[in-house]
Amino acid sequence: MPSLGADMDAGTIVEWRVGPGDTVKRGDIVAVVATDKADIDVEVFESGVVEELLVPVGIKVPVGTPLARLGTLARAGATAAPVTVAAAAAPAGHPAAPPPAAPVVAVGATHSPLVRRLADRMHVDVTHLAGTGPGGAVTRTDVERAGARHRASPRARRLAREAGVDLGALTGSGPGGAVVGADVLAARPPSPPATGAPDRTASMRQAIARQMARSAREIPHYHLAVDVDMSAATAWLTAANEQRTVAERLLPAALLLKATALAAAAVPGFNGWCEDETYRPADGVHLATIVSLRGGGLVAPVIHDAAALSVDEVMAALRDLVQRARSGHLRAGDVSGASLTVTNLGDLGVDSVHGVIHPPQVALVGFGRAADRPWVVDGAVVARAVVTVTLAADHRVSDGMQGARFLDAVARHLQRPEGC
Amino acid sequence: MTAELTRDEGLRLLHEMLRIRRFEERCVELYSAAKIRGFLHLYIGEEAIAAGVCGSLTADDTVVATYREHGHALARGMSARSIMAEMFGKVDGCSRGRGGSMHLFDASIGFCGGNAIVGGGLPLAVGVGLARKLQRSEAIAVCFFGEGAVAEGEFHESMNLASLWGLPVLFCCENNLYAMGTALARSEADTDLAVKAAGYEMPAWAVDGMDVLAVHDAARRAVAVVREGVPVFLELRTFRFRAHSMYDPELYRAKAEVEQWKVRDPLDTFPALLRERGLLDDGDLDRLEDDVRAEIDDAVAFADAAPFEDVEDLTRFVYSEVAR
Amino acid sequence: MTALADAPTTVRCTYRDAVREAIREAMQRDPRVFLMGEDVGMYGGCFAVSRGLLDEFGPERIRDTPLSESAFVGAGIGAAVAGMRPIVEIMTVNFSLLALDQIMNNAATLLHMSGGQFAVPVVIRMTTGAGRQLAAQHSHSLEGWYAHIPGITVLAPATLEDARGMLWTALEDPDPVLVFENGALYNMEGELATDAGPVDIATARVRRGGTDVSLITYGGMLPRTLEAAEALAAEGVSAEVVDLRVLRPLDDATIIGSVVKTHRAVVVDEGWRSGSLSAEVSARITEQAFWDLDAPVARVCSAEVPMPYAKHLEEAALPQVPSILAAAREVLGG
Amino acid sequence: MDHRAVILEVIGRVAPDVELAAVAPNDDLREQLELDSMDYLTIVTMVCERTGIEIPEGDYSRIATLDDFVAYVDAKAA
Repeated sequence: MPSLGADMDAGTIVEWRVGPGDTVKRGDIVAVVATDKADIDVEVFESGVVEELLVPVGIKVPVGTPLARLGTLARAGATAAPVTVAAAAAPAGHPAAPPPAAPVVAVGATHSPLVRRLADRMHVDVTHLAGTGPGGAVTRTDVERAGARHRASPRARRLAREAGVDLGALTGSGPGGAVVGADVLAARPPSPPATGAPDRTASMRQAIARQMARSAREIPHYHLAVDVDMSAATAWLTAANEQRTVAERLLPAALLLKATALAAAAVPGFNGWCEDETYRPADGVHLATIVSLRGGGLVAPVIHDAAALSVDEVMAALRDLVQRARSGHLRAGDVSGASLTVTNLGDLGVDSVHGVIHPPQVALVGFGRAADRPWVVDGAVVARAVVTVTLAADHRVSDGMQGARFLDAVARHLQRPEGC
Repeated sequence: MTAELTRDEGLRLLHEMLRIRRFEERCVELYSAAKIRGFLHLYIGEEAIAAGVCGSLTADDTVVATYREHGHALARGMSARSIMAEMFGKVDGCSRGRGGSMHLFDASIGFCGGNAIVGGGLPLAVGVGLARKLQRSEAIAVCFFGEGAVAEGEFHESMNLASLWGLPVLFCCENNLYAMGTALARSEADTDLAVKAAGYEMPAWAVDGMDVLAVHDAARRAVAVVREGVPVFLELRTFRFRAHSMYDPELYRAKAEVEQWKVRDPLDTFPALLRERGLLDDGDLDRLEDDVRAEIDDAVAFADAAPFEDVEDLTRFVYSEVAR
Repeated sequence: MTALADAPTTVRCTYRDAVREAIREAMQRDPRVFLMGEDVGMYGGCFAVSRGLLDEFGPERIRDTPLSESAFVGAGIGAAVAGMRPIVEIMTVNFSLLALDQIMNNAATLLHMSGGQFAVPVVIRMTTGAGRQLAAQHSHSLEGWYAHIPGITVLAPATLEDARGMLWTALEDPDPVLVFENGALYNMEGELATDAGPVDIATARVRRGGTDVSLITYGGMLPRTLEAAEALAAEGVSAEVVDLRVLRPLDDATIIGSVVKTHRAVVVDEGWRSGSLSAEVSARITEQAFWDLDAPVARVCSAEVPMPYAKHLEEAALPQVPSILAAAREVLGG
Repeated sequence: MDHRAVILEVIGRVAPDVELAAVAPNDDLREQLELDSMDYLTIVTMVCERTGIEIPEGDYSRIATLDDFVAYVDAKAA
């Protein structure tokens, strides 16, 4: 069924000009089709012998439906492509869904004159107000509640919500007695609680979900892990903190980040971006570290050029980013440009993390909990604080061999913390 | 009155007309297969005009056409690829897939597009002529339009302005006797269009639009006059063998009348004339047909393979991309 | 005679003088620029804007046209496509309706339709507005229509500086620019800097600072809106006056910046209320500053009637200072 | 200086979502308030700044609960 016009998506054959056995050549008129506008001749673009008419007269079919089967002239009887190549995808005509039934609102049967007068004064439309009185009648309080809700400015509503002030309790100084911003500010308790938009985490959750789905879809992950004896690192940290004030105190996370940065700078293939199948190594190690927010949700602020920073500088950067993340003062620059991501769930008592890479990055390093585990030293089993370091990497960019060399570099740096 | 004709010139005109004819025929198939959508207006039957007129222009001239402009675009030098890709809505189309069949544009060859408002292009062409005059340039503006446009105010305003200011504009009226469904006699008090130009003191000639040599000869003479700053009106009498557009049951004209004009199909009469003068051997026509088929097959393949424009670019080119 | 040392830095002139000076300067600076329109040459311009230009620049560049708006506006567009920088004058917005097809379907559309190949660097000037008892067909205010069309820039110079400075910037713009000069402003007199030059055509301007209510307007309505602001000041209300200057693209930042500060907005627009430019401004305020509003956005527009001839009826139809004051008081909750 | 009030105020700043009145005095603070190592370090740092005392890492176990923390600070600041 040919498309015969801009707004045609189906047609009905009113007359076949040819039948099985007839020979047709290019340009012949083989049928007449009725469209909404008029009957139009249908020409054929192939030559051959008509073998079978697939659509009878009078049946409406969508554009692109094969109408007849044509045999080639030479071998009659052989099946050939249907007359008109049904190239057009059948237009996606979606059946009109029946409109959802409008919810039935029980409308107040009777309104006393008093209620009606009050409603007029408060600009309340009683006709479709759900009454709470006997038999659904609209009562005074129904009107007042509707009226009160009716007159407060959007700004007043926002300030009231933020300041935890009950709008109903205020008398308005705005137009028509509406409560306005000034009224709320005047009625606000002295110290308003921190503003936290509750729906922020929902939209954040969605954004993370989308990214993770894309990552799983596009990036062929491979996972490696290594256990690292942290006793040297822990000893080094304790000694280091003794010479530092509490404000400069180092957390293990700073050391883990620095070790990862040094490894990423040394072993190629884990620090950069992969877009349209081409890998672009980053010029410096811009380490994103996953920070959970107290109201729920995650952000990944970035420590730029981490490999070039001292452990103290990494700690200072980490402390600043986490504090600003949790107080909602991160800027766009803080969360962009990451070339490698580290997730450190040690705090929550998890042994190992098998993460999902954040596209378009090409690797993710995870640190589990540092906990005492049996560990063989000089043939004897002793207790040692051990951490499991995992690597999730993009097989389009690196392979297991390089992955192993990367984890080995991290382990070596953790075992010689003074070198970090 | 057939001028001296060389073999090369003859073959060039024949090749041009054949190219347009086969291109338009392929469009019919592609439209039926819904590869080409929207409105499609075919030039079959009028090829001699585009071939004849465009053949007498220089590179600096500007052409302003209408929505039935595949023939003019091809004759002016636009590639079959860029036109086909345009009708497939692809970004490699001459207008990045934004214009479609009715709005073909190519700044590099001064092809200032199809215009889907009847008569809408005439003031533009007058403006180009005005600019060339002010720039002391030899280049001219040529505008093509159907006899339907003669009923539009813009036609009369433009003809008057061009004549009043002596602008280098060539008005080519392709009189194919039917403005969509209305025969000329039912829309114009005086159906002799050339006479209308006299009202604006503008030289005008009626030409047999089915005779490519007559068109070519008339165009050459007219262009010479226009380059002197005297606008000319050419009434080119022709006939379109197919419907106004793809959705027109042609109830307004008798099939017999169409057949009567088909007898004078330039793609039959011109090859016969060339053979008569010994300028066309048997092999020539087949070779031209093969070349043309190859060019069109390539154009279709190119259009099929070409990508669509990225939706992110939707709002580009509403304003020029310059630092503001 | 002022001493040479402090040579006068400003000159007393009218809005009309400023527009003429802008055209003269453009024609001197760029040979591609020429002026075309009805009676712009011999007659010196229907509103005497182009008086004297024919003698200075000659008939080739100051071109009187026949009364063929579609043809000469279309020709201006064609000439722009072919490399010129025409200034096309349509006597009034009322006659521009005859050229609306060329402006909409060619000027505003060619660039996009041609995939970025054909830009149209044309400037089209026309007068607009009512107030001189010219009755319905000669008193339209249709800037809002044109501000609806993507592909063109729409300006409404309301001060001497803008009348003097917008034209050159518009001529340098590679895309079509429409300039609406309200007829009531031509005789407005004031001091203009002698070295006044090109101004931007992208931003609105706060003409009078204030904190309690934002009065947003453009073109011919600016003087009376400023007058209303003065009257409000006397009542202890600090009114801010925002002059849109550019009707497309609208300068959201300045509009919203003002409303977020004052929490109340009144839009003054000489167009008819339904589907007017004030409707668009109000919609944007509701979309972008909803949570900062202490009252619904008020609009003061022309009565929805064909402009009557009789003086008292015309004045009743047009936005006036009292109606602006009433709207301001309403949003202030007074 | 009321050290209990100082500590609670600091906790309120670092974990604004916490119901200060409902903090159990003798349950482990880190667990009860889901404080990770960075939050805990910030609390320790701010208490030190507010009260002028030093809390070495080694003493973390002696300030595990609110009561212990208050007693520790009272002793150190005395």
